[in-house]
Amino acid sequence: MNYSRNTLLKRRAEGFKKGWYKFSRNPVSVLGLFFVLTVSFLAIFAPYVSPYPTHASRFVNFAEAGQPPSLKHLFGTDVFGRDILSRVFFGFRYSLMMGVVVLSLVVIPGVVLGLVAGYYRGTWIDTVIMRTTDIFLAVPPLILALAICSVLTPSVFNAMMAVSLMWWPWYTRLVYGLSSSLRTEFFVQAAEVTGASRSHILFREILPNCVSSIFTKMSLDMGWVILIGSALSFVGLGAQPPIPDLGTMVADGAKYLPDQWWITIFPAFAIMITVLGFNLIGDGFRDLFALEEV
Amino acid sequence: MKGKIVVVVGLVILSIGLVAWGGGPLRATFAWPTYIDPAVGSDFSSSSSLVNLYDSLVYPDAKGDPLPHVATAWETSDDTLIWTFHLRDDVTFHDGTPLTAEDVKYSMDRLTTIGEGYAFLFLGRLASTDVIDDYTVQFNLAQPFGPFLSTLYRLYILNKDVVEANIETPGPYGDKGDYGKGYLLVNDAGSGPYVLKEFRLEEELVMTKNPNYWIPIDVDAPDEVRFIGTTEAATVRTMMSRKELEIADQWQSQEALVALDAMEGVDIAAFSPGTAFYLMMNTRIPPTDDIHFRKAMAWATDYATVVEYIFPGAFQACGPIPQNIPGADPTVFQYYRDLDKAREELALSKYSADEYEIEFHWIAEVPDEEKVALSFMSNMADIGINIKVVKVPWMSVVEEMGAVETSPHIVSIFDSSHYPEAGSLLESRYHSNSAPTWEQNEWLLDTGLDAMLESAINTVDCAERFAKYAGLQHMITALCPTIFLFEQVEKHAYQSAYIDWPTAAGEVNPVMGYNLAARFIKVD
Amino acid sequence: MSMLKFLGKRLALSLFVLFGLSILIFTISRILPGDPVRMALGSRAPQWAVDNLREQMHLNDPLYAQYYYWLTGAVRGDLGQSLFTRRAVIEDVREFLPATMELALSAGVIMAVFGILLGAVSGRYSNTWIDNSVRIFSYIGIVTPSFVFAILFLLLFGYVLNVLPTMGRLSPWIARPPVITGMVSLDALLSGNFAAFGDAIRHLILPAVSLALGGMAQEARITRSTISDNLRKDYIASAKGFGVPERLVMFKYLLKPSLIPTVSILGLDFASLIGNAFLVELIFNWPGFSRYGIHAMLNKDLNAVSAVVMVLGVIFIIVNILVDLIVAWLDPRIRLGAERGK
Amino acid sequence: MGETLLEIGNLHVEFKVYEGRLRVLNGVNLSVQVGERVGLVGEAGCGKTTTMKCVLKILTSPPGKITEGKILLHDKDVLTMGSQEMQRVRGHGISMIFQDPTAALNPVFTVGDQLMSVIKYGSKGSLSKKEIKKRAIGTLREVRLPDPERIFTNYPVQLSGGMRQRVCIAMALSTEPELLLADEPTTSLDVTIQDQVLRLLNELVERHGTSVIFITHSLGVVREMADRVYVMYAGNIIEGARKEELFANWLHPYTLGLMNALPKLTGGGIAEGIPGRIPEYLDPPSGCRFHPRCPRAMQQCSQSIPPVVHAADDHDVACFLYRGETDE
Repeated sequence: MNYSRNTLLKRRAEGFKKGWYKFSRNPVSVLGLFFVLTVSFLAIFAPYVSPYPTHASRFVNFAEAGQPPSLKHLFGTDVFGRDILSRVFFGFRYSLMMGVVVLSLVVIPGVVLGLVAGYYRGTWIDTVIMRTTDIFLAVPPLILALAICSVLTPSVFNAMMAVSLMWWPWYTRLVYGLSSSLRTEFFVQAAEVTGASRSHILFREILPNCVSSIFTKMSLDMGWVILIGSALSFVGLGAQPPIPDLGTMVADGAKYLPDQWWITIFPAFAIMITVLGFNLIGDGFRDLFALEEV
Repeated sequence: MKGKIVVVVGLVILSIGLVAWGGGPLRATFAWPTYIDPAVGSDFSSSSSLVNLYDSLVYPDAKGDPLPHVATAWETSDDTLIWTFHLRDDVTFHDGTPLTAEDVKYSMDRLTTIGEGYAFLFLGRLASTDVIDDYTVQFNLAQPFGPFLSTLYRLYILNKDVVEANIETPGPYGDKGDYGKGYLLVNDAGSGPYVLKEFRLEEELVMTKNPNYWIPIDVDAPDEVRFIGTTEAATVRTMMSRKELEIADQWQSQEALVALDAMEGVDIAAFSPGTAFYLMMNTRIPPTDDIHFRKAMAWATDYATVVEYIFPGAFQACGPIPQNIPGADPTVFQYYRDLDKAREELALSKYSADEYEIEFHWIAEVPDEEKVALSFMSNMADIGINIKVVKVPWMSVVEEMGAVETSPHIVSIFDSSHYPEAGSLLESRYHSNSAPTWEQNEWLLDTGLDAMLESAINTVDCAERFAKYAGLQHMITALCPTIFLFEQVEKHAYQSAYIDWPTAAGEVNPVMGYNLAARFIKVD
Repeated sequence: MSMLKFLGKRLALSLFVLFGLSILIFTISRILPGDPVRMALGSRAPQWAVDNLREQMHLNDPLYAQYYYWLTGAVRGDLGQSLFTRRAVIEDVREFLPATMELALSAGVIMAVFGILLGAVSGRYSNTWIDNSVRIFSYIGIVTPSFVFAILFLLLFGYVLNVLPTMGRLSPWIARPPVITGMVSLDALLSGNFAAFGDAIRHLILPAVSLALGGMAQEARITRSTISDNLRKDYIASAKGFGVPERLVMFKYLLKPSLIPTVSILGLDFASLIGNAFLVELIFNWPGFSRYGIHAMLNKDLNAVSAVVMVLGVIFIIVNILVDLIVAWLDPRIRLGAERGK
Repeated sequence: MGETLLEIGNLHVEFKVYEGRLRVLNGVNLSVQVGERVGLVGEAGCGKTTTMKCVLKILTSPPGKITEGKILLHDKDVLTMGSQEMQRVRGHGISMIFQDPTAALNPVFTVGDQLMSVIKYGSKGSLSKKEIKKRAIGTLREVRLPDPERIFTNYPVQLSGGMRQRVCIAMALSTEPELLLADEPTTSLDVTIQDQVLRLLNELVERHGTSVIFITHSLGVVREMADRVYVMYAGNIIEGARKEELFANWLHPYTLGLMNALPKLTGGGIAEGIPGRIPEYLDPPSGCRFHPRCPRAMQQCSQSIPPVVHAADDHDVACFLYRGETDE
């Protein structure tokens, strides 16, 4: 039974090298990677690369409010006199954090439930898990997230919790589909015949074969989660001021359009670039692994 | 059946009105919700609507003093407990039936039973209402009440028959069912200068001129009044630039006002409506239960920046009562920014600066409040106090202020007096009865203060009453329960090129809502 | 027939899902502390009135009984009272839902028609400049939040160009058509009021388009990839090879199988469209159900929030059943699979 | 034999992909006489199917593109025909059976719908709808499908692989074409029914007198089905002869490899294949494309393309090992 796994792993390593080569040959994916790396770099080193790091927190200077883009403030200043460029850099932090936290909370339970339900397809375990996901998937995620946020005090943390609560079923469903077809595969049955433990079969035999799909979905989902997070902030149920959240910045800036367009436009572009980056990478993965169902 | 007749009559009246008169439409933007039920509504948009749809016994003049309106004359008993009003006999409701003393009593009973809206003005003070004859009504007070006449602006007279015909049972009010609340939510039962034509929740309120109004309305007064339920800056701008909007709401940000002002034919009407902006501190939860802590914050606040940059044209408040309200005392103590004094007070406090994170809630519907919040936050950072700024929608603020444990450390709110006298605000802001309402976050619950307040309000002699008001103002300021930030200058962008708005010309009515009484506005 | 069985099974599952959703929503709505009766009647209402209403709302009963009352009420159409509009939530639903349906359906039609069209053109002429521009468009469409589109359109068409109305459903000077369906444009058309119809359509354009763009991009992308995959399929080559005219091949033999993935994703896209309607209605001041919902959520109007989520759940489930039926109709593999009971 | 029905001359096809150009066909020459059954043999991926698609002009383009060459049908160049004229050629001129019947049948239309479209647009003259249906069911019966009326209303998914291929054969023959292109019609079928289908096809072709190009990777099949055999390798026809001639005197080293791959009824040895694979088309070997795998490769093989020589009567080969008359 180790035979199948070792060759699998070996093939995987080989495949990874080849995959990277193929991935790097696709200019669109590389562009996506470039966006994501740039955004992550700016987010991580925001205190060092932004011209006015103090502007991201409790700072006001009404004397310099509403200035158009200039050399001093490349993206202009908002109505509080804060440098928008600096706030966009810090805003990347919250967007990425939203994506990373939500996905890290969601993927493990989602995947485990999906594996289990798929493996026990047709039993009551399958029924319980999958009907529960049906309930969560019965309403658009944004609406349920909004509803949950509305009973909690608005904050970044609660927004993350609400989105996480909505998001795991997508992974369960994805992995369920994969694992319920994988369990009839030869290598899984071989492992079963040789008496491998259930956890071995689930996590060592089936899971590795779902990884590429999960990975692809995650990179696409980074974008979606960031979008949903920005939508929550847009209506005021997400990050609270003075946290420089991109969605909040767009919503607040919208009041000052069209004269002070820079307050809205730059954060909006920042959201688009971030989401675009993850999307392009996800597409690259999808092409790479030749996946359809993600 | 009767409802149908009303509608038909209304339609006939309406069509005649359209043919006969020629004032253009008056459209104004508003913040929702708007409640046109006289026993429910009490905020700005509701008051402005009630003023147009209903009549009251007396009407405020430009200084806020009572003029005869539906009541032609009145007298009081010697002990000032019995007030008798003589009504006009030519006032008819929108369905054509005459307004009688029975309707006045019904309106008062309904208001005090439901207990919402402006009911608090009368609750506990009014013992009963009696109908003497068709056109004479008598109020029996439980205790003397100095400003009683001024509070009667807020008794909007309902058509009893119409309400009774539309009661839904069961409801919370026993045999009165829902007391017509369901009906009056989207219908009017008044006699006012305007008739409700359409009320689309969260969208707009349309009223047309009442052609049978008992006071002749100027020909140029708007034939149709539309209150549109949005304060969205982009929408307001677009409508204003297309001349689809005559008067904009007062919630527009400074930046938006600048842009509106730049439009051709649009001017900004700025006036002092007797409204102040308060940072209300909860004196029942740590650390704002400590007077030194509160004083430290009052000393650290940068009043100048707020009035200079955030609300240009406003001025720092002097105590709890806006200066143009009768009874305001200009001599009360005013804080100014002094960090040394702030630190001294902080040293006296039993709490250290960073022991707690102070929650500062601001009203989501008023964008400029965020600027105040952030400015306050950075001010407090100077003395080491951590502020957490939270944006909260109006309805939620109202709800959380209903209980002391859910009331935040600080809420920033605009408040104005309900009748033009210092006593109104003193009571609604600091009396124990108002502690669970949105008008008080302080939770003073000070029985001594309550007694003094009641005694002041019960004083019928004006000078004596005002002296008591002054004492109260000093006393409250000394407790430092509130940071009296500034007195508002209300700013409305309006189409100066084609509307004639007395308020913009300086005739500012200090009673909330009366500046939008459409019958005094002329639209070409 | 077995198709009926398929439908029956689907409906039973939907009922179960709705039941689960109702528990979820009820739980969410009771998490929050606070007295809904006090909130409904105001802090100065007399205690006896509060007690009366409390009794009427069954708030003194244990939680499971409350859920029972809430659920049986909901089934009868009684969703409680809204704190914000102060009337029965069901009346609000009746008033606001048609506006949202009007918007969502128009956006859905725009999304489906243009998405498929763009995708088909792009797939048919893949790797040409047409294809490339469609692909760039799809990327922009997918990554741009609909509220950003809404804001940009509001500014561009409403303010800068000033060619389209930006708020509400009808200009104030246009007489409202009688309420038949509640969808203003349809009502106007049904009552023959063409001035109102034109005006209503003009009001619809901006919000519907900003709502549709994201999904449209998604549809275009999916359609493009299926069309260009299917173009390489032997059955297309074979149909052509047997002399079936090009046009017939394209519009019949290529389009029908290519629509299957597009239609299956349409349900999901329609869902996200309804979700996004929450933001777009806010921006265009569209007096719809979603705007009502967002106000309810912001104001913790819990009866209204539960109702909004439940109603949207029902709509979403109906849409998904419809989508399943359409897919089954398009794809005999699924239909026959269902018939054979797998 | 008699008249030439189809003549392919110097056909070059390229596929433009992201990485560059794939030169898939590199000058294919081939001809079919009226009534002749031609076998086209070669490994998978050598360009057999591409050649056939060019004949029907159904090559997916882009990425495919015919860069050079002619395809004459009754001395008329298919490649220069307008779409109207081409329309007439397809169906009753030439029709095709695809390798995989599952892929060749549209999954979302009934057998009847597809068959009727083919008959309607592929037959000579216009037929009424009733006639079309009658003919469609008749054709289904002809390919010995049980219960043709029911199959007419079935979707492909309801049929087995063998039945699907019979449907495809029915479709291909329903228009009574002059030339039938049969692209490995049995490869995707169960071994047990391969023979059945082949025999059916052979029988029908003989009965209708249709010319056939029979594509296969197995010389064994060719031996049964063809009058003439062409051997193809990496985009070139490398050898062509009458069947008897070829099986008696094969010339090209590649053909030798194919012959060795044939299971021998006598001897009982396991077939030996040809070492190596079909080359990459992106950067094909220079000269003879077979030279890297050729056991008898010479220096000149990598330098220039071997010309086609008449090695014997009606036997052409493209290899430097042989010097006969060069094709002008």
